[in-house]
Amino acid sequence: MKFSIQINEGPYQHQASDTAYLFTKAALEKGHEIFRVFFYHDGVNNGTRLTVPPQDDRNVIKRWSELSKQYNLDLVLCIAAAQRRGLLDENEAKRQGKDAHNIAEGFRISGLGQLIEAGIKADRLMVFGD
Amino acid sequence: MKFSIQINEGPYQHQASDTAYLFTKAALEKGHEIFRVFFYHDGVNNGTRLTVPPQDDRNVIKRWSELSKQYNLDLVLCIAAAQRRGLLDENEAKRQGKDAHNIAEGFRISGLGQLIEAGIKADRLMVFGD
Amino acid sequence: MSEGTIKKFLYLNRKAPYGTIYALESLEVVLIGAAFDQDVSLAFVDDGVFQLTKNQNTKGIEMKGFSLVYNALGDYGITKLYVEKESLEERGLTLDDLQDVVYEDENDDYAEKKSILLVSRAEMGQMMETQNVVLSF
Amino acid sequence: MSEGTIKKFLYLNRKAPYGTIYALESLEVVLIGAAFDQDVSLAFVDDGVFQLTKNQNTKGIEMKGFSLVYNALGDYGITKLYVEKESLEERGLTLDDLQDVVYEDENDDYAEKKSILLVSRAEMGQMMETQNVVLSF
Amino acid sequence: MILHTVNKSPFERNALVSCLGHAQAGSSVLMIEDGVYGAIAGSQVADVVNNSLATVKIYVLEPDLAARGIAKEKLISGVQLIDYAGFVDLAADNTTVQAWL
Amino acid sequence: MILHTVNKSPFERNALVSCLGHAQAGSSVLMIEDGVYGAIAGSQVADVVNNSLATVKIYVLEPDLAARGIAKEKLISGVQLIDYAGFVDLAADNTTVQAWL
Repeated sequence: MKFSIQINEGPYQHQASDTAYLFTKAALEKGHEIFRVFFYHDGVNNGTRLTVPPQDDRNVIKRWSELSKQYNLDLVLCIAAAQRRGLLDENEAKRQGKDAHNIAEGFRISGLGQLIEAGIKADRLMVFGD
Repeated sequence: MKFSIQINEGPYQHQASDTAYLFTKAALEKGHEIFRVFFYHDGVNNGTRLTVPPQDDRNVIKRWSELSKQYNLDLVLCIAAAQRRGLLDENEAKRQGKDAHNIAEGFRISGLGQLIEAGIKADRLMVFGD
Repeated sequence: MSEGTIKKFLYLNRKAPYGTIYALESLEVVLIGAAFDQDVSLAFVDDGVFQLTKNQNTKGIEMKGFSLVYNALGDYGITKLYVEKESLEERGLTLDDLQDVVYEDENDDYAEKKSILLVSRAEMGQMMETQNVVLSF
Repeated sequence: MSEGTIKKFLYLNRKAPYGTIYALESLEVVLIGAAFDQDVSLAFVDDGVFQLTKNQNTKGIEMKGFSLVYNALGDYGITKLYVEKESLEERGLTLDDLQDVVYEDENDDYAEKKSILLVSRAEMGQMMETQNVVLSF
Repeated sequence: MILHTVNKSPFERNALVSCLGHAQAGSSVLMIEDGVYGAIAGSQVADVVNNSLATVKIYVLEPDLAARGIAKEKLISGVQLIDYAGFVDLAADNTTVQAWL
Repeated sequence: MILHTVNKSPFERNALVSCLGHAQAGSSVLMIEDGVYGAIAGSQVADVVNNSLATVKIYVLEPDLAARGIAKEKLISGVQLIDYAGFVDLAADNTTVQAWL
């Protein structure tokens, strides 16, 4: 079965990204396919490579990057939500005249159409948020 | 009278930072002093210079930077909260071995002791959050 | 479902506007989603009914108002806005407190029709069961 | 208030742990704040009482558990944990469901004493009125 | 006395009801952000608010009310409207401010 | 049929009660995150949950329950415990998943 995942909250503040991660991992381990993980609202904050969580805590961002690598996951940050909140890749930084970018490995930035497509193409859309 | 302000949520997702800003501005315009604005939890996300909000919307971050300049406001991001969420100044970026930093003009990063001090030194502590 | 199939998309709106961004960013998805030719419904349940109040004026809080966008949804082919009666009543509201959202029916000589469908909680629950994809805000 | 004055600091905890970070980051402030020699009280009201449950095991959700830190607060001189009776009852809990938080009273030959003060809603409201600085989480 | 602030809709969360359950006679409660919906007459929580008005002063932040399109005529009588300057005054005039987040 | 997910404490927010008010007979409700508190017997919302059990299947995500230190013995009888693998199965076995955020 094909799942799409939507995440509406950033790392650490809410459990949404943790739950989504554990659900996604469990689905993959059962042999299901993950069509896409779409990060919306504050969810885009899951895509920053600048975090330095405490050493005795989980690294929410790194965990997504690694899962993406292992299973070739499509991790998409909504561009409109990302712009509001200060998440940029190299291209966006150039285009917006910003002097730095902060997107983590395995994530890409794209439009809201990717969320609709995720809803159309997958058998189930799972939403995790506040 | 001396006020301190605590902000617990990031820009745009919650109204907390907007309300805190309008309260702070109103207090300053009435001749009160703002001892410190302390950004905690997701509130640290108010301190990123990488945001590009829609042109027809307010720029929450820039507004804080400008108010800080006008009134010499002390805008402090909690270091522990900032590390979890990927907010860094140049020093922190170096110390943590990160290749970029993203803190906006007028903000500084410091410890939680600054919040306690803000509570002790001010006549009133105002908390804005979710 | 095969590629060309039209899915029933439900946008479930349960939050008030302005206090959080969910209502605004939900509307942004609806507008983008309209280009995908799916069968779209919007549900306004619980505090979601506050999104549709008349006379919203955000000048004093310096935020972008977006309530007029609901009335433009008809132009995007989005004409089913389910509003829950019990949710209104619990909040001391009636339909008169809401905008009069309308659309022009191109299948009926562009007659102006109401987009807001006032339904009971029981009907809302039944409508939910007919959907394929639910986006919650 | 002059420089040397001790203020009454209240940490108002109204949220459950783990679903959001407020409980954990509140505790981090409490620990740092302990160095400032103020008169500190913690209030556990509404879902805040869930922070003190026994036997929290976070292994299955891969988050850092922090419930044992409450029992270490006594070592930081924080010995007043007000827990609201009505909040427990509404949630189907009794004091037996909570940890037995204790401290050693250095003014009483290090006798072990209870840090948890079970109070009624009315008493909690009165206690709140005696505070100078309230940090809400 | 305490100035209590409530920024949540009383239909979504328990903050307002909990606040009113703790507020002592003579204290003040200010509804801001989505909290302003608590001032609507005839709602599910209007009775609780009305009863509290006997001992507690209740204020609503007018800019937040206007943003949400709630007409003044719809409010519980006895609830007072203030602007941001009034919010600052309330915070100064009370001895402590307590947020019900 | 729908799998409804509820991730909020029913004592703080109205999500669980609203969900149960809309869930049709035969559908499933899964409590996750702070939503698991809704399964505690003898609480303020236990009657609503109990009544729903006549027509709706109610599940609790066990890892979230364990994290919060709520013993299985404290749960409303009839509520079923599942793990993340069971969560995936529930999502697959129902035709739609609806989150009550």
